[in-house]
Amino acid sequence: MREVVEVLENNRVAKNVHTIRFRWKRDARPGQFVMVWIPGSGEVPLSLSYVGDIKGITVKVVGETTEKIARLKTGERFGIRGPYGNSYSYANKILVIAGGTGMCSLAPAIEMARVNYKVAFIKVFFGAKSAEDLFMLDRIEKFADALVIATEDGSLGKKGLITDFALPEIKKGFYDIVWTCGPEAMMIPIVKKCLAEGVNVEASLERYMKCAIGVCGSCAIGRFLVCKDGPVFDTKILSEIINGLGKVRSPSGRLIDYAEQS
Amino acid sequence: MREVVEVLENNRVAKNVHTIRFRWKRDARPGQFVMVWIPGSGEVPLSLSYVGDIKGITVKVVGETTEKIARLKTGERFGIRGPYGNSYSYANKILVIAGGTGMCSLAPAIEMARVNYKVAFIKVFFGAKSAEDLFMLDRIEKFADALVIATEDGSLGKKGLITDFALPEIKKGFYDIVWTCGPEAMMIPIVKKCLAEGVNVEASLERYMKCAIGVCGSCAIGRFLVCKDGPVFDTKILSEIINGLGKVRSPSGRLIDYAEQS
Amino acid sequence: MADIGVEVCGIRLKHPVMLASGILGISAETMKRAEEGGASAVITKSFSIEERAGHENPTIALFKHGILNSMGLPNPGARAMAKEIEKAKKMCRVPIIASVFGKDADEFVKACEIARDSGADAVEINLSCPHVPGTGMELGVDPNAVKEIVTEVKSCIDLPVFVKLTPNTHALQKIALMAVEGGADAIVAINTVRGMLINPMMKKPELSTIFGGYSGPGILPIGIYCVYTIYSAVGQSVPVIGVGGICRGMDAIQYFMAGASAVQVGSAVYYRGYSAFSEIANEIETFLENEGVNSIRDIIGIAVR
Amino acid sequence: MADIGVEVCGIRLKHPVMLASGILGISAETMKRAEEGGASAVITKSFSIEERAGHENPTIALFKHGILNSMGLPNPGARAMAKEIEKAKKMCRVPIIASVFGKDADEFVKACEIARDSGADAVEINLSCPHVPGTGMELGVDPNAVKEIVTEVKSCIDLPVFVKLTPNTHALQKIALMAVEGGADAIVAINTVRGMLINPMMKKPELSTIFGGYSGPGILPIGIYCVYTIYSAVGQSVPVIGVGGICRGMDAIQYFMAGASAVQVGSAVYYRGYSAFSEIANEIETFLENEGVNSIRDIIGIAVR
Ligand SMILES: Cc1cc2nc3c(=O)[nH]c(=O)nc-3n(C[C@H](O)[C@H](O)[C@H](O)COP(=O)(O)OP(=O)(O)OC[C@H]3O[C@@H](n4cnc5c(N)ncnc54)[C@H](O)[C@@H]3O)c2cc1C
Ligand SMILES: Cc1cc2nc3c(=O)[nH]c(=O)nc-3n(C[C@H](O)[C@H](O)[C@H](O)COP(=O)(O)OP(=O)(O)OC[C@H]3O[C@@H](n4cnc5c(N)ncnc54)[C@H](O)[C@@H]3O)c2cc1C
Ligand SMILES: Cc1cc2nc3c(=O)[nH]c(=O)nc-3n(C[C@H](O)[C@H](O)[C@H](O)COP(=O)(O)O)c2cc1C
Ligand SMILES: Cc1cc2nc3c(=O)[nH]c(=O)nc-3n(C[C@H](O)[C@H](O)[C@H](O)COP(=O)(O)O)c2cc1C
Ligand code: FES
Ligand code: FES
Repeated sequence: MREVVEVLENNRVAKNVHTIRFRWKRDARPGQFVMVWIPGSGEVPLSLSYVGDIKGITVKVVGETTEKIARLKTGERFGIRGPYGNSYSYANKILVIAGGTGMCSLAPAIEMARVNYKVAFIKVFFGAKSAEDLFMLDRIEKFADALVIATEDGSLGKKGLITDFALPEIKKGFYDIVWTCGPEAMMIPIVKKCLAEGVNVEASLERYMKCAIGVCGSCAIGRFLVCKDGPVFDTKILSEIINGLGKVRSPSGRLIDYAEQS
Repeated sequence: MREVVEVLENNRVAKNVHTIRFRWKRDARPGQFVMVWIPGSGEVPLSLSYVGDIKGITVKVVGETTEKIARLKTGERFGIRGPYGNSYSYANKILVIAGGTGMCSLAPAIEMARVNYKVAFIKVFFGAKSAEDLFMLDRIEKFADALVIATEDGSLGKKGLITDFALPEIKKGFYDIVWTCGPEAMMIPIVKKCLAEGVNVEASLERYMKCAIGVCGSCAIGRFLVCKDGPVFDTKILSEIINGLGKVRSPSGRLIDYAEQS
Repeated sequence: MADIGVEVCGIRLKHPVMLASGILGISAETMKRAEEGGASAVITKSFSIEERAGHENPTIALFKHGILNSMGLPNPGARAMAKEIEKAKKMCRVPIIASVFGKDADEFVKACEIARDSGADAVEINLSCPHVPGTGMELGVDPNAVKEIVTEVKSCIDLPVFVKLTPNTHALQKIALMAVEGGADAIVAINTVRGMLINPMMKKPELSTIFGGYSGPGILPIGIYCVYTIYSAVGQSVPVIGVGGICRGMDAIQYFMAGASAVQVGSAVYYRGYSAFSEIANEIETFLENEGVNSIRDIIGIAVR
Repeated sequence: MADIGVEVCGIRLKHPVMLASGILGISAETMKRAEEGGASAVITKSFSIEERAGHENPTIALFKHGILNSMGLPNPGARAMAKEIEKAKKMCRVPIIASVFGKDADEFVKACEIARDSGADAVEINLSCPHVPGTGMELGVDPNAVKEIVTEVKSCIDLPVFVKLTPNTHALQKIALMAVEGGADAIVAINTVRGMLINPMMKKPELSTIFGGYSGPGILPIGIYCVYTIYSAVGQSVPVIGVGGICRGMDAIQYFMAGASAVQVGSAVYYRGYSAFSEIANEIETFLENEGVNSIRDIIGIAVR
């Protein structure tokens, strides 16, 4: 039986992106996700963007269910199960590269790195199409040592793809680990660079999910299941599956190009 | 799933009466019973005659299943579930009146009264048809302050029914509680006398049992279920059901005379 | 205050949690005990015209997710049970519903007549016991037999007739429809699910009859499905009474939302004790109050409409 | 050392614990993963000629005693699955068994032919999925349809044919016999049990399809009963493969003692992780050794003979 939680607040944090806060007594770590159920619409995986007593999800409207979630009002309910999956590893110097809603799972990790793990240095690269797509900038500035913003239209921060600016940062020696979450097209060059440079990397991947408990195979990448073995994959696994990145499974299980999926 | 235990030893303790010892890691109290399963023969309720780590049952052969149980050899197995039911209450001065295999559940209670509860005085009346039907005399002598034996044929102890000698002992004032277990024809006058004299009494009753978990109703006496509310009934309940004693249910649930049942 | 009173076939119940057949209902006094535990109605142990000893022990096997039983419909016979019902009618304030079985329509009718004469408020036709050859589900999976038996019973007695069905079939909708065509006043589902356990150490089935009927918490989703599927078939024409695996108020709520108008509780007596009925009823009431639902009637079938 | 090797329809398995269909078996790599987890054979996800997206989420509901799913037989189509099987045959050392379904004999045959051409070691005919209209158990509860489909498949391919049956019927023995008449080389039982859960707070069924199939520990006694009843009907003519609720070695042992020659494990992957297969196999071996049983063959059906 799914648990049911009540919306405490719903804040629009960027264009078509809403953060929904709710009380939910479950231990969770940054990187983990939940299955959010809106009866009549569907059930979708969403990262926890807040992992304290008052949890949060931050959702971008891309279809019917995410739209319903984004429109939830205070006091309204939704079904939830989880948290599922694993989380990021902490190290002394962390480089974070986020694209769009990839920040949803990275923001609480950044917060925890500073507050709980008291790591030495966190630098964040955060890219999106445009200024209106960026969110949680205050939160990131508060916990990170440095924040580099890039937008494709140049409306905020540097102009260009975030990879243009972040990739050069990846060099053996300085960072103990690189965390990345975002579109696969963004993550592939980052992971490749890290593997090439011998820098520790963790990438959080998204795949079509049905069961979220590691049985149905819907989210399989190679021999790994994103819901169970991931969503955060480490250097070793990434080096094994790097050639499988960019391909996802449609709901039928057929492999299609990542870009094809919506 | 039933647990399965192995016979450590099987000792004939009286004519057609055997004590089977086995290791069984369950907490149990004197008065409680178990359901003993011999595949192919049946499953029957038997009191625990030993309640320590090495438990024991003491069984009188009266039919197919009890015969199979009595013949179990060291190393052989049987199925067991329980322990079920309640147990005797301890008080400072205890009068025990046992008839035949009624001693099975009383013996460990006597032992515990002395060893664990360190009660002040325990007097035991133990009756049977004949000397060869008596058992555990050493054990009772060890823990009781006094033991009165009666046999119908006079082959050991006094000659006569145990009630002939025990009933006069029941008088308001000296004993804090009377425990009795044995044939119902023996217990009825004892309970009646106790009720009349205002002496606390606990009687352990036997009824045909099927489920032993309080659902099937097979063991019902009035509104009570022997397996769940008993087998030991206290003064209050006994005063309520005293007129129902002497009647038992056949396997169909029909009320028949106690004597009719076998 | 949420209203948890229900009316089933004209029988008013102070709340929807009845005692299921086969549990406690062997005598007037044990029925009274169920009433004291809060049951809003009592279904008797199923009985036949003639006395039956039932199957040999062991007739119960317990496991983590429920209970298996193969009692084998032991009962002292209709006349003895009729006396208990008469007595129960004097002792209890809740309705007493007589559960009956037989090997054919004729036996059902005779047992029902005895039940009626004893003063029972309704009869429940057991077409669903899974472990007795020649009766129960052996009849209950044949839609024509179901219709015939119900028709005969209805033509002979004027009490409300509940028909209790088995989940062990693929024809449940058809069977329910035939029961309604025969004149059933309510459908009761589910009886136990056929099941079997083996004791590996003894290399033998845990029940003397090899298999038996599975009840208790592990069958909850099966019962809810069956109630839903019957409710979908018979619509609002007759009430559906849900039974199977109900241990908590939330379990009962699921049955209501699947279409049940009332519920019965059996195995929970083992899991929660004799006050299971009032506890479950209280939990139902609390849920309705917290949810701001005025009456239990407002949630019947709400999840499947 | 107890011998836990088995042979099913000429296929040698190092132990009797296979991966059940629908769990992991979506790609060569995940099949390999099951092999690494110890599965002695792998049944693929069931596939049809054409691609199917399956049902909408939510397709899973978890509860205390098991899992409900209504995946809806999603699969990328026979040709895509054939590629995975080809690849799996290269990557894995364990037999790969293709599970197929269709809406009629013709579709079954075509899917089986594609499976055969891909190098599958056997096919498993899914006549038992409980939540997809027009296939699965809708066909599988009709003994004639079962016989026809199996006959057709057998006449077209020369691989061993497993026939997977549903517990949701009262005609299981008949259905199994007809499958054997049709030429089935093994009977697999059970697929999931129809079940339903409702979320009281949301007043909605927990699955998008309202009801689904119940798997996991709570269905163990149902599966054991079905294997027993099939074994009683088909005797030693074909092996019965037991599946349903197996989480521990002792659960599997019960299936063997009820008549199963091998077992499949699905939901235990959720309960115990991907090494469930080798763990269960080890527990079986330990049990046999402790009991002084030389070979698993010595306990098949031992409790019901
Ligand atoms: C582990 C994980 C964490 C995620 N975290 C977030 C997050 O924090 N914030 C956020 O906005 N989004 C997140 N997503 C993506 C989010 O799940 C999809 O945007 C959402 O499922 C879209 O559903 P829809 O019904 O609105 O759109 P639809 O119109 O149904 O689909 C649009 C696209 O969304 C994706 N999608 C749809 N259903 C699923 C599904 N069941 N599983 C995976 N992808 C699906 C597919 O690419 C699909 O093409 C995450 C996905 C995963 C796998
Ligand atoms: C709570 C309780 C504790 C008991 N403790 C002991 C004990 O410690 N030692 C001992 O020797 N006996 C004890 N008995 C009695 C014992 O259960 C019966 O002697 C035994 O069941 C006989 O079984 P059978 O198959 O050998 O005989 P059968 O030939 O089957 O029956 C003989 C008689 O035994 C009784 N009986 C049979 N089956 C049952 C049953 N399932 N439940 C109750 N009575 C039954 C009936 O009176 C029957 O007429 C106890 C009974 C109960 C209810
Ligand atoms: C010990 C026992 C005896 C039963 N006897 C009967 C019976 O006589 N007649 C009947 O219709 N159902 C009988 N049942 C079935 C119950 O009435 C009920 O349908 C089933 O147990 C499912 O409900 P539960 O999970 O609440 O127990 C019996 C069940 C048990 C456990
Ligand atoms: C998520 C899921 C998907 C399944 N898909 C299939 C399938 O495609 N084909 C099939 O024959 N059985 C399928 N099944 C049924 C299993 O193979 C198995 O028969 C059932 O789950 C009982 O076994 P278990 O309790 O070990 O899981 C599926 C089960 C689950 C839980
Ligand atoms: S979503 Fe089912 S295995 Fe990951
Ligand atoms: S033996 Fe079943 S209620 Fe006591």
